Amino acid sequence: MESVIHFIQENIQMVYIVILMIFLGIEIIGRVPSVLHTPLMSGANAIHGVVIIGAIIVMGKAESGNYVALVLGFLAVVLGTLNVVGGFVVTDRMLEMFKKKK
Amino acid sequence: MESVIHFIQENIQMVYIVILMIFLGIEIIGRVPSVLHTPLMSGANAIHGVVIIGAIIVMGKAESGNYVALVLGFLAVVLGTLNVVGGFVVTDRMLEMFKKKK
Amino acid sequence: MGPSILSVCYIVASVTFILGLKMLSNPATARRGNLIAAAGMIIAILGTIFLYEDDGKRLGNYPWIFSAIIIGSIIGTMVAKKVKMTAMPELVSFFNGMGGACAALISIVEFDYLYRAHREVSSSFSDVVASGHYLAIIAGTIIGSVSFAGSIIAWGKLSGKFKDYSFKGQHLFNNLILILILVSAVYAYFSNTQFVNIPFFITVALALLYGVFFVLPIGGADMPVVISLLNSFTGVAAACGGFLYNNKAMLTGGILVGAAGTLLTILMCRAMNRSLVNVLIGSFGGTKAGGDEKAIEGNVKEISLSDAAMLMAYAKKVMIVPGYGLAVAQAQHTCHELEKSLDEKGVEVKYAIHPVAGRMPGHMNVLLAEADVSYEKLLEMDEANEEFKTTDVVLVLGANDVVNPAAKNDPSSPIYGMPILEVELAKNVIVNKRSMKPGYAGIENQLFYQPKTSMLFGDAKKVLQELLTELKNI
Amino acid sequence: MGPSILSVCYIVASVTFILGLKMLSNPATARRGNLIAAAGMIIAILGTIFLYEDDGKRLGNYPWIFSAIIIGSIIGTMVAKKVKMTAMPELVSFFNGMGGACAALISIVEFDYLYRAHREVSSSFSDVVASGHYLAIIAGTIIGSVSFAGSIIAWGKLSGKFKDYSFKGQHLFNNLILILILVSAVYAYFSNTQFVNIPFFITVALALLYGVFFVLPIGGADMPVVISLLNSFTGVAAACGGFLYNNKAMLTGGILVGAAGTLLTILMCRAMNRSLVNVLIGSFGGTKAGGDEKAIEGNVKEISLSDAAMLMAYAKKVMIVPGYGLAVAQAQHTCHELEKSLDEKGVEVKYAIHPVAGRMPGHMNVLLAEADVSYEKLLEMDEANEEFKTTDVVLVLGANDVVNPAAKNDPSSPIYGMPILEVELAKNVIVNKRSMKPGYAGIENQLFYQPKTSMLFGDAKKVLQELLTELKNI
Ligand SMILES: NC(=O)c1ccc[n+]([C@@H]2O[C@H](COP(=O)([O-])OP(=O)(O)OC[C@H]3O[C@@H](n4cnc5c(N)ncnc54)[C@H](OP(=O)(O)O)[C@@H]3O)[C@@H](O)[C@H]2O)c1
Ligand SMILES: NC(=O)c1ccc[n+]([C@@H]2O[C@H](COP(=O)([O-])OP(=O)(O)OC[C@H]3O[C@@H](n4cnc5c(N)ncnc54)[C@H](OP(=O)(O)O)[C@@H]3O)[C@@H](O)[C@H]2O)c1
Repeated sequence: MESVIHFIQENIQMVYIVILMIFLGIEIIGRVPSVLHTPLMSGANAIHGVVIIGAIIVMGKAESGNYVALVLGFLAVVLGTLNVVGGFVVTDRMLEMFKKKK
Repeated sequence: MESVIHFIQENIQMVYIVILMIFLGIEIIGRVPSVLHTPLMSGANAIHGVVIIGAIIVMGKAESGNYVALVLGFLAVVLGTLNVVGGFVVTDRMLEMFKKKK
Repeated sequence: MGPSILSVCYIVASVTFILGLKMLSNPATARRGNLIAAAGMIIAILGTIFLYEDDGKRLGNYPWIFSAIIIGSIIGTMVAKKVKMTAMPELVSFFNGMGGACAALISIVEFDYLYRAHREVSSSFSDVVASGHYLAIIAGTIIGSVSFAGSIIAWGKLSGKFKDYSFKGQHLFNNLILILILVSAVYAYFSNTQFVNIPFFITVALALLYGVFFVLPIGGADMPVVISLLNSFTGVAAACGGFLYNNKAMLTGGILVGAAGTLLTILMCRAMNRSLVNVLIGSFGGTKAGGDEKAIEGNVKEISLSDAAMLMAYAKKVMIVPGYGLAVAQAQHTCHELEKSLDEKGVEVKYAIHPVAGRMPGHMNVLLAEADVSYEKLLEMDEANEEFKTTDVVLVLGANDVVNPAAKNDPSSPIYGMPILEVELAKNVIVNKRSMKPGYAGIENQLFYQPKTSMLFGDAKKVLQELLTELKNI
Repeated sequence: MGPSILSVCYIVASVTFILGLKMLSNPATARRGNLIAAAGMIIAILGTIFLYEDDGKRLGNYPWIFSAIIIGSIIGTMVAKKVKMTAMPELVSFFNGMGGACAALISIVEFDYLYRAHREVSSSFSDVVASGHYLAIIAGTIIGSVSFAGSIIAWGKLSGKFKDYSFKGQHLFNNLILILILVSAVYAYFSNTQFVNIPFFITVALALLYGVFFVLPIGGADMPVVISLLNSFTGVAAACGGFLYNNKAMLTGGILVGAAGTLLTILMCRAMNRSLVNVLIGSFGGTKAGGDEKAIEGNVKEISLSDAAMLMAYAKKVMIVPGYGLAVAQAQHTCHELEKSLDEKGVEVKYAIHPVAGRMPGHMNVLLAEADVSYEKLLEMDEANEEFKTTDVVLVLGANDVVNPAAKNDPSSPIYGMPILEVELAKNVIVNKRSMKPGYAGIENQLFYQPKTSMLFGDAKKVLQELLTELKNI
């Protein structure tokens, strides 16, 4: 218990950011109509592709001899890009369906 | 410009908290019906009474010879308490009006 | 251990503020929301008193702290409990002013510490104080002072202590003060540490002045909007304190109120079909100046007291539309009497409540609740507009703008687009007011000229009393 | 200067994510919201590549980074552009799996660094690695792996590569794996630095296994819900990465998606009148087991193809209610043909779209858009329920639950309370399906037994083609 409280205090700002983001995440989509569930899911899917930043950092920091980091980092960047690019493109395609034609 | 960016980076977590709170503040009350405008204003008024924490700190840190801090601090705590206590009590009284009778 | 627990206390407080405010914006949970926020506040306060540590040193001066809190609590509770329902907005304004003053005082004390620490040596204040630190102090001082002075003026105006006051070029004057404040605040930062207190306190004085002149010219009816705006100012001032002490509860609570208060101000204006700028500059839609009022054709028909009483007594359903005039005349109790008397005669009586009837949001709810009118009898606008179709008599008591059909038919009207109570749907409309003068928006009302409508001139309270006697004689 | 600007880039990215998600939840702004979030993402990515510094050292390996990004972009764009509209949910699942794998890989590499740095000396891993750091790594690994494996299974199921697979006691088995994961994760932390890699990789393997067995037993129709849940898992995994690198963009983006995704999952379930637990355990309301289906009285009336064609040809207004069956039969194009043919005959034809018709939210919109049906012809549920009153013929094409009146009348029904398309308001109802078998919810439908209703049995595509030929002959 004590160590948990200590951990919270040490990372107090992070804890705040997490709590506030949780509230925001919930507030923001609270009123979404059901037709938009799929595009919203898809858009959110693209957003968590932000994990690619981590992959880029791993890749960029890898020393030339460290094959584990180089190979896995390379793979991670490819997969992360897939998530981001594919996610946004497919969401856009879906949403195209919902707009008024002509 | 440079110093602004520097300031932001140094207080990055604070900046995040501020931005997220702004979003939250706006999201949260976006759908309030007009009858509740007055109690909501009054409730928010009580919440900013949290400034009393600062007054308590000022008061509690004041050394016994420092009359400026003691007197102003004392005054600040009194006023802050007025804001908090009065604010919540008056809000409660208002809201009592809105509940179904019997 | 103490400071760690205190951090958790502050997190809890921040969360209760968010939750509380969220619940406050929904009628079903509003009261609980208020209590939750209050609970969080208590946790934050007690936590600060007992757990706060600065460089390992606890807070002292407990007797002072507790006596101040006790004094504040007693006065606050008493005032809040005693005040008349209709005087609540001015009370909110008063409490808001207290918060603003509190924020300003804190910053002043912190400034005083800095000043004392450095006044011995002669150097630029900017060399010894970090810009972020100074910014938090000076912003807290200025915003707190403006909020304090403005709120006190708003309070005075609403409780009839001060009158509207404006002079030509006041806007220019206000903007000038604002610029002077900024200049002297910056000047103070670059002053010599030995004399920095002079420009600092000039800044404080200017800020107080600005608060006064900012609120003075604004019409009394617009005070709720102004109070809401000052409320969000105080929120920002509290947040400055949060920066100063690196205190998350103050920071989050302050910013939350600052953001929500700003939005609420805008929503209030929107509910009255006005813009914020418009309220602050203080003219309604500019139509009055234009003078393009349409001549309204048609005659006004009066009705006698006895005829009005008769009409209502033999109706099946009567709907009362209360407005600002009812509040002015303090006729809510007499109105409730009338309702009971009709009820005894087997007439179904209800009230149609427009959201912005009166001079503050929820004014009518509060007013009628004070007179013990049962909550079930109050219909909201949409419900009421449904029920008018089956209503025999609508009695409009001192309301005007909220039943003005121009909001629906006349695109050139300043209130065009505002939802209204469509009383013309009923069979008969009786309108009570003292004259043919317009209401808040300053515009003519076509309703009074319609064949369905009959006017019953006179002070609302007097007319209602006379109606009551007539009814008893039937 | 670089890192400061990078912080600002990340703030901008976080704000665009919040705004983007907010705009995505409103039909009018959704598309713009998606683009805004994408713009923020690009800023964050470019900022990281060019401005990131660790102990004053910039990132290297640019050729690797750019080639990886280019490869990913090309494949991602191509796949996303080529895929058929109806295959979109599985594609989302696939991309989600990629994100999960990315999060897991990052954490694995970071673990590998720690392992290499300390494997020479023999001590407890917990002595050389802070608990917060390890927590971020192991949580990212586990959650990312579960999300990866689960998403791939969901993708495979939706695209028909895997079948549902479940065995008795699978729930127990799953919970067991879950416990094992936790145990081995904790065990790894307290292992000797020399062998810590063994329990760590066992944890990874178990997490992958859990992902597989978590999704395998869940019915194909419930996959959208599961994908949404895994989506929020990946969000949390990304947030772990944010902790690891103290990176605010990853943290905020990840948590935002984690929270919003969880709520979205719950909303999806609610739209189908089910609870999340219910979906994951995989039985509908438990009624099927109870077997208390009411015997439905009344006869089923069939209609011939020519009569049906005649009825529609001479109607003034026809409303088509598409459902899952239409999607299965891939009859959307033929349906559009029928609509045009009726249109030529002067019949007004519209589509009534139920929000959960089909097997994923928005399924029908996507399906009909693919067949180039004009958006104006699609009515949402509320509009449609208004229009049924003036409709002559409703043609129900492979829909069942969404037109089941039990949702309105029968409180014991598992779908009771779900809003439905009230087709009985129209003059005639023609229902096309292959048999009297129930739909997704597994319950009888009283609608088919009503005097207004006539059945037109057969595969939707075939029936529509035959109707078309009949129509041409009239
Ligand atoms: N609720 C809010 O938050 C708020 C805040 C600020 C402004 N407003 C605005 O205030 C207006 C409210 O509409 P409303 O219909 O309630 O009021 P109103 O339009 O201002 O009209 C009030 C009417 O009451 C009559 N009156 C005054 N004293 C009276 C008395 N003693 N006995 C009988 N009648 C009396 C006046 O006519 P005579 O002089 O002829 O008697 C006047 O026409 C709206 O325009 C709204 O936008 C609302
Ligand atoms: N939209 C979503 O997000 C989502 C996700 C998961 C679950 N659900 C659930 O799915 C249901 C959707 O309702 P619904 O009315 O669209 O579908 P449904 O209730 O599942 O009924 C589909 C009907 O189509 C018929 N059918 C199947 N293949 C056909 C073919 N080739 N030609 C003609 N008819 C065919 C079936 O009857 P025969 O076998 O007799 O032909 C079946 O009764 C709801 O219960 C909803 O809660 C929705």
